Amino acid sequence: MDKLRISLPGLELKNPIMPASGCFGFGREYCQFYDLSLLGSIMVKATTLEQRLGNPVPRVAETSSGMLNAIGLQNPGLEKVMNTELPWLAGYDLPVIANVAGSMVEDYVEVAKNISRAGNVHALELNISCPNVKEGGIAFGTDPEVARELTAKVKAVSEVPVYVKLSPNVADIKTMALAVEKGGADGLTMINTLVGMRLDHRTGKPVIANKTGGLSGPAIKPVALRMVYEVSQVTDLPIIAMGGISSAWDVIDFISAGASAAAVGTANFVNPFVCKEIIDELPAILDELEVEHIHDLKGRSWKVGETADYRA
Amino acid sequence: MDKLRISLPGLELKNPIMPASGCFGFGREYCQFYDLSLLGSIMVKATTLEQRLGNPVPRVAETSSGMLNAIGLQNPGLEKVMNTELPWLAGYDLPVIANVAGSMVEDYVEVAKNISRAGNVHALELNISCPNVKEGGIAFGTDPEVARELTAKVKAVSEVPVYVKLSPNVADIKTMALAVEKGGADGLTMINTLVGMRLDHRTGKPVIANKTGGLSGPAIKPVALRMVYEVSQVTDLPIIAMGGISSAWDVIDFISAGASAAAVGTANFVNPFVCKEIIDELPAILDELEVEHIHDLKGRSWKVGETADYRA
Amino acid sequence: MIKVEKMKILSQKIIAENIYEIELQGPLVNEISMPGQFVHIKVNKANDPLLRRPISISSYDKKRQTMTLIYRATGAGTIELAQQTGEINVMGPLGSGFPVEDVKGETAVLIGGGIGVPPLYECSKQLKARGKKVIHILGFESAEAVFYEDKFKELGPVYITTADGSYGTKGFVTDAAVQFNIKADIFYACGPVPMLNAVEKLFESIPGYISMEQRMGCGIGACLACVCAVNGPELYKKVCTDGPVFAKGELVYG
Amino acid sequence: MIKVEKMKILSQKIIAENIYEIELQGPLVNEISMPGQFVHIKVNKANDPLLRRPISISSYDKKRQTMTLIYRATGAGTIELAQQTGEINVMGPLGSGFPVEDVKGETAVLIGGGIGVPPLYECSKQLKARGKKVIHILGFESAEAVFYEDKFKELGPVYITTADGSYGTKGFVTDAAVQFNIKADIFYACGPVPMLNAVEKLFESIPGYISMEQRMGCGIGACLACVCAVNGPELYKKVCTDGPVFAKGELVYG
Ligand SMILES: Cc1cc2nc3c(=O)[nH]c(=O)nc-3n(C[C@H](O)[C@H](O)[C@H](O)COP(=O)(O)OP(=O)(O)OC[C@H]3O[C@@H](n4cnc5c(N)ncnc54)[C@H](O)[C@@H]3O)c2cc1C
Ligand SMILES: Cc1cc2nc3c(=O)[nH]c(=O)nc-3n(C[C@H](O)[C@H](O)[C@H](O)COP(=O)(O)OP(=O)(O)OC[C@H]3O[C@@H](n4cnc5c(N)ncnc54)[C@H](O)[C@@H]3O)c2cc1C
Ligand SMILES: Cc1cc2nc3c(=O)[nH]c(=O)nc-3n(C[C@H](O)[C@H](O)[C@H](O)COP(=O)(O)O)c2cc1C
Ligand SMILES: Cc1cc2nc3c(=O)[nH]c(=O)nc-3n(C[C@H](O)[C@H](O)[C@H](O)COP(=O)(O)O)c2cc1C
Ligand code: FES
Ligand code: FES
Repeated sequence: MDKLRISLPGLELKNPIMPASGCFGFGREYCQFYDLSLLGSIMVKATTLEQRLGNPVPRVAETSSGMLNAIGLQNPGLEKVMNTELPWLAGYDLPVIANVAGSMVEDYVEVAKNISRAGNVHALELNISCPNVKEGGIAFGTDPEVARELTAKVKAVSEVPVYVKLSPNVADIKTMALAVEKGGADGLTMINTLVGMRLDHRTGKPVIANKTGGLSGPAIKPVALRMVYEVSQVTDLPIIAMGGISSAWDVIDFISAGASAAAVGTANFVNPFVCKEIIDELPAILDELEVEHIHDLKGRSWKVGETADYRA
Repeated sequence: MDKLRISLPGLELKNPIMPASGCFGFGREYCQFYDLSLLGSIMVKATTLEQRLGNPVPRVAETSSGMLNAIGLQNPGLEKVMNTELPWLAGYDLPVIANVAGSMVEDYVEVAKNISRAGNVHALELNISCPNVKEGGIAFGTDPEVARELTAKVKAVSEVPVYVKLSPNVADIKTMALAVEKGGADGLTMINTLVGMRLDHRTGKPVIANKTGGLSGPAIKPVALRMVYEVSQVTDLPIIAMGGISSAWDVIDFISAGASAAAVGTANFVNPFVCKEIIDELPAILDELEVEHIHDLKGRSWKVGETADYRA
Repeated sequence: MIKVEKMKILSQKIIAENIYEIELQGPLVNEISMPGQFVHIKVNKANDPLLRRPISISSYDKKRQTMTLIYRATGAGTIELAQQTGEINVMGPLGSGFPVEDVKGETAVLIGGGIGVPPLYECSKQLKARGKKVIHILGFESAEAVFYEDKFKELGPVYITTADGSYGTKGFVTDAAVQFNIKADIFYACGPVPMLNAVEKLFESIPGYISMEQRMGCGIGACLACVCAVNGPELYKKVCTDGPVFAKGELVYG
Repeated sequence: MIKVEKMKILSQKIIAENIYEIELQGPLVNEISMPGQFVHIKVNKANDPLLRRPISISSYDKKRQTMTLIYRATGAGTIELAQQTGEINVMGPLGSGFPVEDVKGETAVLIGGGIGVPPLYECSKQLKARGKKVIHILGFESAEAVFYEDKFKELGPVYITTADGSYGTKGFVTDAAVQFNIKADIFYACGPVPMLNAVEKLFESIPGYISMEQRMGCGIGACLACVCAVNGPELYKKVCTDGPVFAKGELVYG
């Protein structure tokens, strides 16, 4: 398994595969299917300062090769996550990436400060891009200056490295990446969902109660891949990529585009074993591609005639 | 067919259905399948001042429920379009929407001035959003001020109403819509393609020679629908909508979201009869929905408890 | 235990207008613990339709390792499902079903609306097997949509209602319950939300269980797509794991 | 005339490793005008895979209204195609094929590489029917990939090459042409671009035709996806309508 072992800021991982935030809860459900310790890491559901009830239903809708969701950050709140969910996860040999969300800067800072002190939280994922939070989520994710400041404030209080999750709903994602890098980010995770909508044919009204939702799944993979390709060429920050990944070959694509690791979201719903299966299949693919380590493929999409030979 | 007849600036249309630019050439190929005079209108392939050879091949790649293209505006140039293609199309009872493209403001102005004087060109579609043109296309489509100015300059010389084609690759499409409205646009067409990418699994290199391409097809419909929904609530400019339309029910969705007419792109490749079939199927759907005119459905997704009863 | 399994399609047939009955075989059946549980089906291997479809288990036979589902082919996924042969990818059994053990009283009334009828069949069979008297009130759109009347009749009396009056009593299931003065000690209901609400009101004085529908992502409690509002401190419960069956009074309607 | 038609799948079978032969029936066959034309197939009704797949017509029989295609099941679309039964949505015939009328000289050599072999079969049959002597050089990856050797043998001599030497001559088709000192008055070739380039060079002194592949959108000349560089004032031609068959010397390689 050395072929898959990687090291990123705060994260020494058995492999670069992890479930994406919001698509795996806190792992309790998926541990019925396989041993969570097999995973590289786990990005847990967004945590906010106070409990959130989330949006009214319907919260999901299907689209061609994709789905829309507007869960609305439903979560039990910082305290319960710290006292119940994270300790439960500590039973697994599994570094946790805690997804931090909020409506105001102070919320983010408060959650980050506390959750970064949980023993098994090895990194934070700053969710500045959730398209379903109304109070300010959008602005955090699309204004470079605001994103930079938020990153800096969270960095100042966090005990662990901070990854910032970028929104694809921007004209130039490179600018956003560079802004949060300036703010002190240790890494990037990308992409969050594209804002989309489905209407009920008969009534003409939005299917999702929140009206718009976040588009995820294979439909968005081309956009995610392009963004990773662009961003990885302008920054040395490691990227944990996501967006439509549902197979080991998808992971190879994202690593080739320049990512260091890959997260799987929607595909868990279709195949609860998907993360395990990808981890199992990767070594044979690396053999087939005649590379010794998955990071030998990193960025090969844009590296001119170079055989990448470094490890992260 | 009165159920489908609509009138938009410059365009008195038998029905609101037309092929989208670049997906139907100048109609010569599809006239093998049905009488083009059945169409509401036709958005012809982008025309530039000089002949363009376009990008190297491969120019297309498939993705989940979508496709990428980077044709690169291959076209025979203004003169040939004016002398050969448009006169040929004049043989049909079919108002033409001429898609105007360029690298510099002067190119757009020159093409617009001339092509707007062709007898069967009833409107221009200003292609400020083609993601595959390198010299400046991107900036026109994502900078509101630049877009406003370009629109104003083209408006000043055009003999026919000007529709501006918006790019989805922006953080806030409403701002772009309002900017071109200020510039004097008579209408909007939206959306152009999302920038995406596909890699070859084995080599890790982009499949498309241009590296990135424009994502179209059913995969992008949720994004297109959301953008029409947003824009139609902030401006009274009529919208010709496109993005993943492949059935009559898709058209109903876009009209419900706030569009006045609908264009079909990628779906023509899958089913060359698609525009005709949609036109044939719409009247029965309107009966089923118990409305007398397709515009009775316009904007019903966001109109609160209102029964829309006006006609465009 | 929840399994994800390629099950064998033994048969697939139309039993009413757009209504299909599919019989599946595989070890997953061993895991079913009560009537009213459901399975989550990937209708084909493509990315479109992407998500699984939740369908109730209508009946099952552990000896033969078979289960029967009944579904309406309406949207992209169920229409595709109707065309499948050979094998199909099934995840299940999921959720918590209709409790049939330790039921007090003699008589149960089972009330189903449309595509809510199927899970009541196994429920009725098991109640009957436990010596209960079972009465059925089944509501459909029209005569063409009626199915399983004879099967239910083998278990106990059946009252059919149709919305257009083309078969049985015209009107809603609750109308029939009133008209025929149905008395029972417990009720089991599955159907559209307004029906469930009306049933809870009508049978206010007896205990009962209702089965809810909600749009789902994961089907196992992780994504929080399928919540419904409940009375009590949690405010929300998940249809896929806490339900789909809830006790009378648990849910907040409207 | 180009038709879009649901054609009946008469049979579908594996004839070599991952290589399928499918026989289709329908009036579309009447429209075929020359060997080397292709059809554009929608492999299923879903949006994924979205686009049609271009596949050459390997042979056809106008009396029976049948045609045979041979394809390699590699990617999403062709793997899905291999699973189809019943009917399939076909658009065609498309493009301009191998000219077999008014061919000067006695002997034609037909050179195919891998999945470029199929369209040569009809071409060879028609040349033979017109009294020409036909020689075949067919290149494959390995012994497992070889198909149609016997069918071609019925028409004329066949030289097989394999890249790994596991069958026939080891090496490329051009190696065999040299080794066996093949002489002909005209050549017809279909296969990977480097092979076509090598064939054009080797048979510099005789006329010939080659069939090109390119990624396609529409398949009918509208989308400008499938261009290839040509010598001459147009600079680009479209594989789907101007080709797939081009005369020797028309294309710019590299
Ligand atoms: C616990 C449970 C049990 C069910 N049991 C049955 C049954 O036994 N027989 C039956 O015919 N139907 C049953 N349904 C409803 C069935 O799931 C939907 O009819 C089906 O998902 C619609 O899919 P489609 O492809 O036809 O429609 P589409 O419109 O293509 O569906 C699009 C998306 O919306 C979801 N969706 C649409 N309608 C519903 C709905 N009513 N409930 C939940 N999700 C929906 C789909 O799952 C899919 O994700 C059940 C639903 C639930 C939640
Ligand atoms: C005129 C013509 C005739 C052909 N005849 C045959 C034939 O007789 N037998 C046969 O096996 N193959 C033939 N091919 C190649 C065949 O079209 C591809 O192998 C097939 O499209 C691959 O689809 P997929 O679903 O397996 O791969 P995917 O990787 O899923 O394909 C993704 C996309 O790329 C396109 N694509 C991938 N490879 C090729 C290719 N080599 N050429 C063109 N498009 C490609 C697909 O059409 C699709 O749009 C022909 C191609 C052309 C252009
Ligand atoms: C149901 C659902 C819930 C999600 N919740 C969160 C969340 O709480 N925090 C977050 O940062 N991203 C959330 N996401 C986004 C995913 O983490 C991921 O970025 C996105 O879905 C793209 O990946 P995918 O295509 O593999 O699903 C959610 C996605 C889905 C589908
Ligand atoms: C092959 C291809 C070529 C295109 N060429 C043009 C073009 O020349 N000008 C333009 O404005 N849009 C062009 N487009 C974009 C379409 O007009 C349309 O906006 C987009 O494809 C979304 O619609 P669809 O999903 O129905 O294809 C092209 C799209 C495709 C697929
Ligand atoms: S469907 Fe995911 S929690 Fe119920
Ligand atoms: S495939 Fe569209 S022009 Fe050839």
